[in-house]
Amino acid sequence: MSTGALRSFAHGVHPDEHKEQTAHLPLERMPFVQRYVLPLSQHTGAPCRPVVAAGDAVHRGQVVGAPVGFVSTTLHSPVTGRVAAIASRRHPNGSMAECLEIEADPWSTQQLEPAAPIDFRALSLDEFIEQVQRAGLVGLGGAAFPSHVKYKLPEGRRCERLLINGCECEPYLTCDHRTMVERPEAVVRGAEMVATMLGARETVLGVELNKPDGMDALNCFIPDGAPMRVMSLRVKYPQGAEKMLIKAIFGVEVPAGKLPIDVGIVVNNVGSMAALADWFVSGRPLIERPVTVAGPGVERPSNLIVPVGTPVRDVLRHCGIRHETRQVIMGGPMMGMPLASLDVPVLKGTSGILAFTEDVIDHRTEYACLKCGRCLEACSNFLNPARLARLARAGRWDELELSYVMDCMECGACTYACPSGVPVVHLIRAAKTAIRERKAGQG
Amino acid sequence: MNGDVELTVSVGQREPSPFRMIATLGIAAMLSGLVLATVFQVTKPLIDANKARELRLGVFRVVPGSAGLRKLVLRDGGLVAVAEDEVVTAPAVHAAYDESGTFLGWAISGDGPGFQDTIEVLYGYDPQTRRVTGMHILASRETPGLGDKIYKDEAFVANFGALAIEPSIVVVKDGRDEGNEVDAITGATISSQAVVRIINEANARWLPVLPAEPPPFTGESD
Amino acid sequence: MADALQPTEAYDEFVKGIWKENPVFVQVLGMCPMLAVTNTAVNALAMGAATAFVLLGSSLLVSLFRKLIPRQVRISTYIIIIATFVTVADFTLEATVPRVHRELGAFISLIVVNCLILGRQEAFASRHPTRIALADAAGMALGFALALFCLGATREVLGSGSLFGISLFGERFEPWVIMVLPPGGFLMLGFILLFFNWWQQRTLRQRRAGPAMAGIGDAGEAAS
Amino acid sequence: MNDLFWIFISAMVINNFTLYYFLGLCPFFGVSGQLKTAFRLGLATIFVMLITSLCASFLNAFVLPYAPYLKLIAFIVVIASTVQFVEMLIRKLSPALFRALGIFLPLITTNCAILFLALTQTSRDYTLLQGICFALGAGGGFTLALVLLAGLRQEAGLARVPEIVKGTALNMIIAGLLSLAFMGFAGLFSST
Amino acid sequence: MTRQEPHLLLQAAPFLRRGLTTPRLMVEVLLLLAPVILAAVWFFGLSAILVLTAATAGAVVTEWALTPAHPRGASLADGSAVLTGLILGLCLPPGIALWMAFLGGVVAIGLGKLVFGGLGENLFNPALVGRAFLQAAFPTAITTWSQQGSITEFATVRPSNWALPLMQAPPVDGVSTATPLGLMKFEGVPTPLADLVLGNTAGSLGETCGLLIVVCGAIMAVRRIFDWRIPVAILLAVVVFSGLVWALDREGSPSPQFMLGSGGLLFGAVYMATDPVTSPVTPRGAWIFGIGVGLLVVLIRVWGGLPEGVMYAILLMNAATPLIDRISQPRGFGRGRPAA
Amino acid sequence: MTTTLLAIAIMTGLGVFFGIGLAIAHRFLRVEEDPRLEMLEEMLPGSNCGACGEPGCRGFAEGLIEGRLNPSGCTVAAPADIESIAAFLGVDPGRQEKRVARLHCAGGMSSARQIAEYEGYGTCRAAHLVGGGGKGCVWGCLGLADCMVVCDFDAIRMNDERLPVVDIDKCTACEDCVKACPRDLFDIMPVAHQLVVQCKALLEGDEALAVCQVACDGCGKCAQDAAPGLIRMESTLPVVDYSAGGPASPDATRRCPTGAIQWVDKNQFAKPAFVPLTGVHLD
Ligand SMILES: Cc1cc2nc3c(=O)[nH]c(=O)nc-3n(C[C@H](O)[C@H](O)[C@H](O)COP(=O)(O)O)c2cc1C
Ligand SMILES: Cc1cc2nc3c(=O)[nH]c(=O)nc-3n(C[C@H](O)[C@H](O)[C@H](O)COP(=O)(O)O)c2cc1C
Ligand SMILES: Cc1cc2nc3c(=O)[nH]c(=O)nc-3n(C[C@H](O)[C@H](O)[C@H](O)COP(=O)(O)O)c2cc1C
Ligand SMILES: Cc1cc2nc3c(=O)[nH]c(=O)nc-3n(C[C@H](O)[C@H](O)[C@H](O)CO)c2cc1C
Ligand code: SF4
Ligand code: SF4
Ligand code: SF4
Ligand code: SF4
Ligand code: FES
Repeated sequence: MSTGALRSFAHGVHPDEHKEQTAHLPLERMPFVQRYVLPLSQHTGAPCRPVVAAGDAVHRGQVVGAPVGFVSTTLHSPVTGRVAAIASRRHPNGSMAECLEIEADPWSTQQLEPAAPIDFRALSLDEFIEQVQRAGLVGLGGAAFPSHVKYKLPEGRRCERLLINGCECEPYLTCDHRTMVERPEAVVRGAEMVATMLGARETVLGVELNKPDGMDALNCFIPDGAPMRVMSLRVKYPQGAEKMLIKAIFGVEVPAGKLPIDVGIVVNNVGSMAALADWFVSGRPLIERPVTVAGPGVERPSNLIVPVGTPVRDVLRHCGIRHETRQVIMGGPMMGMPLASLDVPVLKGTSGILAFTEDVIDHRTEYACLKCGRCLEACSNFLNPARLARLARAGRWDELELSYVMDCMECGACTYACPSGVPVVHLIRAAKTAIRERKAGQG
Repeated sequence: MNGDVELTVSVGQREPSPFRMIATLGIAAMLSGLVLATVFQVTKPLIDANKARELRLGVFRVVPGSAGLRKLVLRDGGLVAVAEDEVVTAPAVHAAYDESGTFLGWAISGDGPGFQDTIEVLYGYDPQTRRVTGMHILASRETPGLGDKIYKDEAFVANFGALAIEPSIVVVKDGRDEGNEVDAITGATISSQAVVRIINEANARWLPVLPAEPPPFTGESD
Repeated sequence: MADALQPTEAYDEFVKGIWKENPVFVQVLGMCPMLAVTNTAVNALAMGAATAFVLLGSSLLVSLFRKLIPRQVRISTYIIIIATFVTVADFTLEATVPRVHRELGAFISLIVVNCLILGRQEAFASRHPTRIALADAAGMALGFALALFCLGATREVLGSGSLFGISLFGERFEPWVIMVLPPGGFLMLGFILLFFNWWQQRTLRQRRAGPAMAGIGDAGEAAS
Repeated sequence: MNDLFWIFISAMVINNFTLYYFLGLCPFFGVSGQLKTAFRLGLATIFVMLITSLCASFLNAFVLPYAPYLKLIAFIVVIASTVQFVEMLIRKLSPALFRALGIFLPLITTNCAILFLALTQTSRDYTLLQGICFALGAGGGFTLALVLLAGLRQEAGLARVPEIVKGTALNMIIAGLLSLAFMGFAGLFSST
Repeated sequence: MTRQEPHLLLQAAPFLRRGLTTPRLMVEVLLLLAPVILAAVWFFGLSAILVLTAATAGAVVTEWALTPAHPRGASLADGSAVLTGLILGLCLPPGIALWMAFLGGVVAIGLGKLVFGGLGENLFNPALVGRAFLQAAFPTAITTWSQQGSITEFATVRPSNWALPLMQAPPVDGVSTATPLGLMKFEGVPTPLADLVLGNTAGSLGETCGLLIVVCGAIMAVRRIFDWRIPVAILLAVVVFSGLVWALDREGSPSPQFMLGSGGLLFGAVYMATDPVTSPVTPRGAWIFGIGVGLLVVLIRVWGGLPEGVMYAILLMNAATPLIDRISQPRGFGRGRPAA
Repeated sequence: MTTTLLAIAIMTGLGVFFGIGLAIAHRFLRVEEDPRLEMLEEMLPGSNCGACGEPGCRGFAEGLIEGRLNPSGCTVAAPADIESIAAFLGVDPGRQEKRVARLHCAGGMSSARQIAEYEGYGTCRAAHLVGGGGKGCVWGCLGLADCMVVCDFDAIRMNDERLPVVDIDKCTACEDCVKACPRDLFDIMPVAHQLVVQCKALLEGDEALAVCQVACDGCGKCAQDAAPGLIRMESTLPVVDYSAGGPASPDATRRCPTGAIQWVDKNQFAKPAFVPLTGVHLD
């Protein structure tokens, strides 16, 4: 059971949650559309390599991309149909990337070939990791980090504890919430599998206090006596960031530049756990995911299960898009990316699609930084965002590094809190790319 | 700009002999010494005259009616008369005389912290009446318009015309009525206090050593 | 080399110090005396004159003997030369205008270490024939004196309401005491430099915006 | 107040060499771009000022009474040479110390604050001890002003300063405001 | 590709923002300054209104004239120029010549703010730059304090207000008086605490009524308009340090409660030291800054040449702010060691 | 007379004493170091004024050797000295062939399509991170002048099309712009290499033309028209390889349907209108 005390981490912000629009809406299936675009790079790490050619027929769940190296994962076709092209297509991040374009077969029933459940207990850890890679699983919490890489514990490290991240601290988003409410058994089963395979002695599900039904549902499915508990947390952003969550729950600070596993913890998103359970129980690879579609520009806000690769345009059309819409965001409003074009696909890491109209768009007038310190009080990473922003504007790369700019997780809390409308995190992000390029250039 | 440059540097130039270096320096220094000594000798009389005139003017202000001076320095616990241009490091006072050679009083100088930097004060003291007979600021960096009134403000300087020194001089802010009071300059109380304190301190230092019998006037300092 | 010099070259060297390479406004050298003694115009001029004397004298000597002085001891030698001139100036002022000498105080002696003077010896006099060196020294000295005077005059006018001790605005003028205090020195020089920058940018912009745009950075244009 | 203490405080804040007497402005503006350098320069200045004060006391006692007109030249030559010896010595003995501090020595020896220190100490007839306090105060005050200016300049370096103010004009204005702020110390300990 | 749809708007994340903006911040401070202004008018009559107007006009005109932004004077909209003008006005004596107040406003904005690049970039508190400039330029005028008028004299303007530009005020005898601090320092006369708290003393326009300032300050602290640590640290440091001095020398030095109530300490601590731009950003820095101000105030008041040291204390600590910021950098998550 | 003699004696004494002292010290307290350091120190004025921001002339010399500083940073040295120092340091532009920065994009405001509107911090790098800055071509120039700002030599100006124009007379091939451009559009090329492909879009045919009128549509005509081997198609773009064939001539550009490959004579693109140095970044 959850411990009573309201735990959290230091600093952070509390934006309006805006979750009421969709929190009560059950997950629905997004109908199939004509055309799917599958970028070969949907995850952190090396893009996968296409194993089909233009013109090939593919069926739903079929492997169409194979991993290249270990930090890379498998890509499956979300529909039965035909590979129309392998070419450059727009990627949500604003670039153009190599994609598989798949035309759905309008006559297909789009049934997934049933597969026999896999008994994970019979697998060794390496076999388990191979299965996870084969399922194309990536973290659904946002970074889309290939899950199997996480389970490959570095030499000399042990996983003591498994932490399941059910915070969903981004405003508007409710897909994790719905997953917990509607599929608690899958979440718990997935967590059990990972905990067992990694040998974790304890599993904690961290959930923010604004999702009591989610906590209840999870609690119902936790087997009695299992070393697994749900812990409730004060509502605060960015609680979902893994290091903050670890701090909130275990009181441990993961040293800068280190990974959670360095303190014996593995963090996974609730959705990732459900997806993992799906593969082992029913053989469904990661070909679809829950996505919250919300915002004032959407006529019928929904929580949808969307096949990966569905163009955003179709998702919005399905939910109805108001023509006052001026801005479309993929992901949450704090860390998500704005879309330049609606002709980009939903990715494995897409947790939400938000459509904003002019009246909620914040055209910030920028004033010079007042050095008021509000960003410092927002930054849960204990950085000095004001200074970083000023240094970034001046292009002082060396000083930036000395001020730990590379520690910034780009959560945007500072920018949210800034009264002067300084685009703090944007400046930081730009500086980080410049610094990385400089390093790459030197190295 | 390009044609007329004589580049004396050529990279990796050989070192000149140390002898040449020393000789150059030596000759330059010698010539310099020659020039300096000459100029010094030419200007010294003028400078000395200037200094003497200034001193006389100052003393004339603080000891009204004075026409001649003698310099005395503190040596072995007592005051000894010395020639005006003798270079001394010991503290000195001047005895002031009128035209007929009658002793009028002492001209004493003192310094101490003012509002900004050190203030140097020259004041006259008449041992007969045991009063200060006048005050003159030799150097100060007090604020123009405020602190500089300690010498620009006639009324303030007039305070020191016949100022009793016992038990000690005090600064007041609302008009003087005792003989030992100095009316502070409005807006420059600190500087006023500083002047008074400097005089008090100098009194404490000098009065005990001043000889009862001043040295006779020799008339040499004119 | 020296024989080929045109008379205009000496003139150019002279003129550049006054404006284009003004030691104060452009090169920002010798600021200590610059600020310390410019609370009145008279002090500024006296300081300017003393500096000019030292600069001319030492430039003359240095350029005369430039071939005889070994490089290793050149700085020491220059300093001895400069210090000699400064002491001469110091004594002369003390003997002739004791009041001014007292106001300038130690700053006359500090001319020795004025970076402007040593800098000129090193950068110019030690490698140019006497005539050119003198022209340069005269230009620099004039430029320096000019800058001192600008500063001294503004500070005196605002700070005391007078110029050369002559009251300008009548009895009831409220002097801006700050101008004769140290902060006023810094601020006033800051303002003059600011004005200089503004002026330069304005002319630059005018030149750029005009039809002569093709000539940006043309050496020919700037040299006129 | 205690005489020595006042000499120290006065030279440090009330009559700060840089902000009140405009001394040592070349390094003050030249080397205040970076905080670390500024601090080191300040330390080196304190050191040189100490040496200067000792040299001046020595000269005043043994040489200048005989040839007062050599004051200036003697100060310069003796101070510069002594510092140069020390510099060479440090460079030989402790390269690390040289890198940190010694490298600044030549920059300071030929500057006006040092000479002014010697001249003032002479004209005020300071004793050896008073001279040392004076030197420590003056050096400390220079360091204080320098470090403050360096901090302010680094901050201003990140500000959107108008093009026409940038550079020396801005430094002058900052120094002016700093000097204005230091006026608050005027009269300190003089009335007690 | 065929349909022409309106362009989407690309902005950088985050897309949400807390409601508080800079102009609102300034407006809130202005609102909480209003009671102090009213008190000034109550105590000093029409003169107060004139002086405040002149100072504010100087500030606003300068901001308007010297900012090159495209709609000229656009930067006035953030309200900080008005705030600077008013705060400057509130720390001037009621009898100051209006042209001086105006000049103060000009200097505050021109020299104190715009040369550094405008709002947010200045290194020293602009209002204090203006006042320090006036104090150094016209030391007599700015230390000439006039008595509070009674209600009946509300509309009587002090004649010195009307001095012609660049000219001295006509000398008036008998009107000028001394502030509690001046009385204490130069004559050893303390002022009763009640007068200090209620504002029944001579002094600058805004500084006399301690009670009101404390109340407004408390409201601002609660509303998180400024960093509460700064005023708290200042007042604590003053009390502790002056208490120590007082304990050692009860005769010669003022009591801590006198220190707190007199002069511009409260006004400075609440409205001026808290200027976010010129005070440290970090919480630890705020403590250091506040303690520094407090110590300097006591130092100058007790041992300095000037009766009042708040202005210089704040300016000096403004100068030290970059250094304080540097030594009080936050430590960095998972590092336990502050950044360089 | 005695005064004069005394003066001469003291001064000579001092001069000789310190002359000897320094000479001895010079000999015995010598420290081995980069020989260039001493030479540079000698070439510098030695007035140790600190105006350069370094701890004296020696510090400046070290900075020069480390490549941190530029000889012109010394305000005291005469221009001729600065030249000779520069020459000594081996910053010798005369020997090499002249190289300049060339831009691989010609998609200015009137030819490249914008698909979304960017609002925010106005640098290319920042815009690039936000949905690609809204430019239809994700390879193309964003026109927010990061390169202009970074160029220390004032060699870059933005033209009316918001394309950077490199003034080849001023460009020193320092590569700063190459590093600054988030889209990697600059290359340092010899001026003699006059064939410049002004496009980096990996698109073909209509897809290319849909985002930009002057894009390379990958037709390959330039490769056919050029001397054999000089131009080869890599993916959809022509690559000019001077080592692989030649001679280069303007013929290769004649049939290019979009003008994506150009024979560049001096500067690329039209002369820029005057854009004040500030203002671009202040939005
Ligand atoms: C190069 C790299 C290696 C990683 N290795 C591991 C790992 O060995 N074990 C692990 O648990 N997580 C590993 N991670 C994943 C991170 O802990 C983290 O979950 C991931 O970066 C996404 O985090 P985010 O969503 O908070 O940004 C690695 C991440 C990166 C970038
Ligand atoms: C600022 C920030 C906020 C995050 N918020 C969440 C969140 O609300 N829920 C979540 O599951 N992951 C969140 N993440 C990602 C987690 O850090 C972590 O990568 C994830 O929980 C790992 O699980 P996964 O690999 O299964 O996605 C956030 C990351 C960052 C940097
Ligand atoms: C810029 C400035 C300069 C001042 N200069 C002096 C000064 O030189 N001498 C002095 O005694 N007071 C000076 N004061 C005033 C003193 O601080 C103090 O207010 C005054 O001595 C009190 O005198 P009162 O009691 O007559 O008003 C100055 C004040 C300021 C603001
Ligand atoms: C709490 C607070 C206090 C302020 N105090 C001052 C002040 O004392 N003087 C001033 O000129 N501006 C003040 N301002 C306004 C603004 O911050 C100031 O003008 C900036 O320094 C201008 O860049 C204040 C603003 C706030 C929010
Ligand atoms: S974006 Fe970076 S600097 Fe800003 S609050 Fe988050 S971690 Fe801190
Ligand atoms: S919150 Fe904004 S204004 Fe305040 S310090 Fe941070 S960046 Fe500056
Ligand atoms: S930096 Fe790159 S994208 Fe930006 S203007 Fe220059 S060439 Fe274009
Ligand atoms: S940054 Fe360098 S390479 Fe680029 S244009 Fe300027 S000088 Fe040339
Ligand atoms: S002139 Fe004073 S340090 Fe250079």
